[in-house]
Amino acid sequence: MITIEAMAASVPDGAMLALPPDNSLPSVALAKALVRRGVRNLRLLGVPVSGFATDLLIGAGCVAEVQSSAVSLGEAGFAPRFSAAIRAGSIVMRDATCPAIHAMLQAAEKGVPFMPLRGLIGSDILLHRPDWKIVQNPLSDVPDRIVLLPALSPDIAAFHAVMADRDGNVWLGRRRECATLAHASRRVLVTVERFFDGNLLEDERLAPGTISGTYVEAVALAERGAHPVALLDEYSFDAEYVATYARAAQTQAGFDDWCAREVFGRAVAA
Amino acid sequence: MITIEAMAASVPDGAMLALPPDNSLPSVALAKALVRRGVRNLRLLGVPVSGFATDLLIGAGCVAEVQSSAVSLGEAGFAPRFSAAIRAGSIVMRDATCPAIHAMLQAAEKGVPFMPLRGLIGSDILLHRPDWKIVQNPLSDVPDRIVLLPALSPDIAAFHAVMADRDGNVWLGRRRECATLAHASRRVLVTVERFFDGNLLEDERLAPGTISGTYVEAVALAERGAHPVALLDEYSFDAEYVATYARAAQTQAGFDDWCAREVFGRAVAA
Amino acid sequence: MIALEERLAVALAELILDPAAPPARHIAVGAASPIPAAACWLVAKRGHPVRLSLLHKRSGNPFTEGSRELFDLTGQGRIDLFFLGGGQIDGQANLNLLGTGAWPGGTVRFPGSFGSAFMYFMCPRTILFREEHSPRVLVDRVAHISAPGLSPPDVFRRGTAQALVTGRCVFSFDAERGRFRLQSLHPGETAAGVRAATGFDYDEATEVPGTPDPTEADLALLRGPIRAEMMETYPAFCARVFDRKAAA
Amino acid sequence: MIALEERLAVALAELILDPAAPPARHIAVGAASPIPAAACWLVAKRGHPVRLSLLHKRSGNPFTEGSRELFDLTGQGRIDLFFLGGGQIDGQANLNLLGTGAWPGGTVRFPGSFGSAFMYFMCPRTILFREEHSPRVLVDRVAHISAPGLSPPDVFRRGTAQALVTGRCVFSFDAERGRFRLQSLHPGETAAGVRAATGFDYDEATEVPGTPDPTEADLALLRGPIRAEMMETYPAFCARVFDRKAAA
Repeated sequence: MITIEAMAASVPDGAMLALPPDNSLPSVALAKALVRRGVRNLRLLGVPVSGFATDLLIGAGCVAEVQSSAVSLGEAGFAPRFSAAIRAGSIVMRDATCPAIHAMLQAAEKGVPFMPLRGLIGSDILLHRPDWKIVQNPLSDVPDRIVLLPALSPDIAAFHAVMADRDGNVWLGRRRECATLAHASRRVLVTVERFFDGNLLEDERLAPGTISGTYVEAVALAERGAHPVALLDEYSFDAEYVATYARAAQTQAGFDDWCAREVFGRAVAA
Repeated sequence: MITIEAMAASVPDGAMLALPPDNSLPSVALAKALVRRGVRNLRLLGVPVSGFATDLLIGAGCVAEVQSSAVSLGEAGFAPRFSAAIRAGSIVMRDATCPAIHAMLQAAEKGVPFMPLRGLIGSDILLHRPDWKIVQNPLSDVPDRIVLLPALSPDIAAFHAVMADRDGNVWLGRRRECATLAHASRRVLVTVERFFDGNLLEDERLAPGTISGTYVEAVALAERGAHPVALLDEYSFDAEYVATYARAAQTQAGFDDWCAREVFGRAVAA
Repeated sequence: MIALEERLAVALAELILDPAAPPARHIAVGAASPIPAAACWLVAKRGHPVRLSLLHKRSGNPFTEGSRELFDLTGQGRIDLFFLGGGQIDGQANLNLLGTGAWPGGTVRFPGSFGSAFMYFMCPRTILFREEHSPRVLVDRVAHISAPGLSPPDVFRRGTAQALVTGRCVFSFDAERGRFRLQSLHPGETAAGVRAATGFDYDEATEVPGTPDPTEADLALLRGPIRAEMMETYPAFCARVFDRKAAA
Repeated sequence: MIALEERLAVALAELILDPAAPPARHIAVGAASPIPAAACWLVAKRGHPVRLSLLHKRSGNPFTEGSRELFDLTGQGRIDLFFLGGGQIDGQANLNLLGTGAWPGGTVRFPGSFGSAFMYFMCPRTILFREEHSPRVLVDRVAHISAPGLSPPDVFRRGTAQALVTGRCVFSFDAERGRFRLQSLHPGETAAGVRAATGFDYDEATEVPGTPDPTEADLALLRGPIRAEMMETYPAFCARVFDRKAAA
């Protein structure tokens, strides 16, 4: 276990940082710590879409590029600092489509250079992805074009789990899509609600929702570390907190005030 | 819930039947019921290798073809009825290699026509798999040959889980590789130790080891349905039973005696 | 009083149950789609055997591999029907969820394509749904295509748009001709009014019927058991639409 | 008395720790490999920081996606070392796990290739292990290649055989030359005896050293804590090898 500030310090400027969306256990606690550390030029990857933590990092000036299939605050509407940054041209946006991001990560997970995917052809997304290539299906005798997507290995993946044991195993229940992300990434940083005294993989009931410590570089304790996002049956989505953010972040000044209070203020008070 | 005899009756002659190996929850109970039903010309798929149930079905004359990466009884040695059938030329053997079988099923799981895989080139397995094709990696500028494997959708997948609920959800703990098999297969038949009163997917502790009823056509109760193979922490491998089988099945006559006793005898007694 | 959201849910339910369309045994609903979700629940609560996979359901979420499992399910051909919207939708049923102005949305940026560039190809049926019906949304030609309505024969495709439901009307989509057709008008709308509010050309009969009113039975289902099912995922929607009705 | 299995485990451990080879931080052990498993445990119990992934461990098995996870781990480049055997092994380190006679093994059928046609390419190091050392097993040219020892430059390959350990000796493998070299002889073996028992040609020094005896410390580890670790997965092996020792 390391502190969350030490974890944030281990993320270098310019890293490709992969984050799950608001319904799949992003570590908002780490995103806030990254804002406090003042990280710069992150290349964020939404797996497969992006939410609250991404807008926060953009607003704080930490982000150079976003690769994602969508950036949104869900019921709270468009992501305001993302929208402003796109209008200002201050970040590079690499649009994708959800299953393509999954497939690129699965290619990295399997150690293959590419993965095919149906769909996509005729979408303008393809025009802006020179790394995605249309080929004739080599196994078909009839005309059948298909897209090949290159393997994608994020420098760092970060998510929030319920618990971790001393072997670095982490439990996140049914949110097993984070396992694929962990397998595909070079480094995996996990924040957790609490410590588990024992080995999660030795327990037949807990093992299926456990990601092996093989893939995990570091774990930090962060109570309510997904907040305002929901964490399984532990706590629910804090819609009011996100709505307040969405209103405040309509302007950079409003964002800055919010951030001083919610990101720096709490850190000082803690 | 249906009876295991009804489940066996639903497997048509000639079906491609996929079975996990002896360390990954095969339904030996269903294999025995298939022998009793007298199914013929099964095309068995080992996911990715084959064990006790496969040798049993071959010995009983139920099998026309085996596609697998190995057929073995583990510590009890070579699979005797498989070896005899290969010598006699009475079954067709389609050799594969483990990760290729996983990749073919994952292609079917994703709805893509093929999946690439490293390795393989230079193996004589390729000479006997006209459906596996070597291509130049379309995303590489340098010479880089790679194998493409076609998607594989078994007609039926069968495995043994710990429990099932009334929605057809089944729990098999850390043996989540069976989920990929379920996703890739047209029909999924599951035997279980017991019924679970509730919804497995509503329980955060059980959901991660649950395969959704979406994929499951039928469930049958079969206590100790994996025996002689181990079932998680429920019961362990019965090495003596398999060793006894291995000795008896050295000859067809020995197999037939064993089968009369262990497959038909118990059914009569039950 | 019947809320527009309730009318739209019932209109979507009728399209789901259209006997001329391929069967909808398993329907998936993606992010932030309370009205399509209500429509699916209505089909189910009327007693039709349909499986619903709600990606954003929190408790008892059926997916143990997150959204990847939804896309894989669809790739397998197990999802019969999906719903899509768009910041812009054009007369060939092309969708724009990306934005307007210079790429990637220099004038207005929409959230992004989500899974549309896959789902639209791989589902046998898609029902398009966008409440706002204006020339800004329903355009002659979308600024950017996140997912095309039609594909050439050498591109694998299981289906395309069945229909488009807006706050004013229901259009059906003829994939052969690549054109929409005005099918029914919601109360208070006229054929001329819809024509003026629509940026693309479309077909229409000389007499366009009205979209039928929800039955009392449907309204009771929506405001009772369906509201209960949806409260956890869409609390704001339920409070706004159903509780107002309950109070009225 | 030292059992041959114990000697072989110690010889394998020395190869794992070979300072000239790339580091072995994570080693995987596949099906039915008690002696390689014992060697890995020995490395770990001596205090070296190594992660062991034992595919067939029942309680606490580290894999939640079965054997696919092992192959994926290896594809990711996270597995540094694996063990392979063979019904036949030839002088270019080609492996035959398939059989002899007409395909697919009309004379003798071996169980099958398992994951060899992938692991042998994708691991930086493979240690070949086959206890039987006879001209039947160590052949000039395998009847069928399940996995080749060498690959042309246009085939992605991370590594190949580091060495071959048999019941008689240790061979190292020179991938540049595509040849084995006799490295050490187990007690009671001679260079001439090994030459006669080997169906392929190989290099050897004029003086071939003996394979060192296990130390008392290693034997204590094998018969104590390592036996305890292995009992669940390999009960027959532990009873045969270690309990005999305990009784002696």
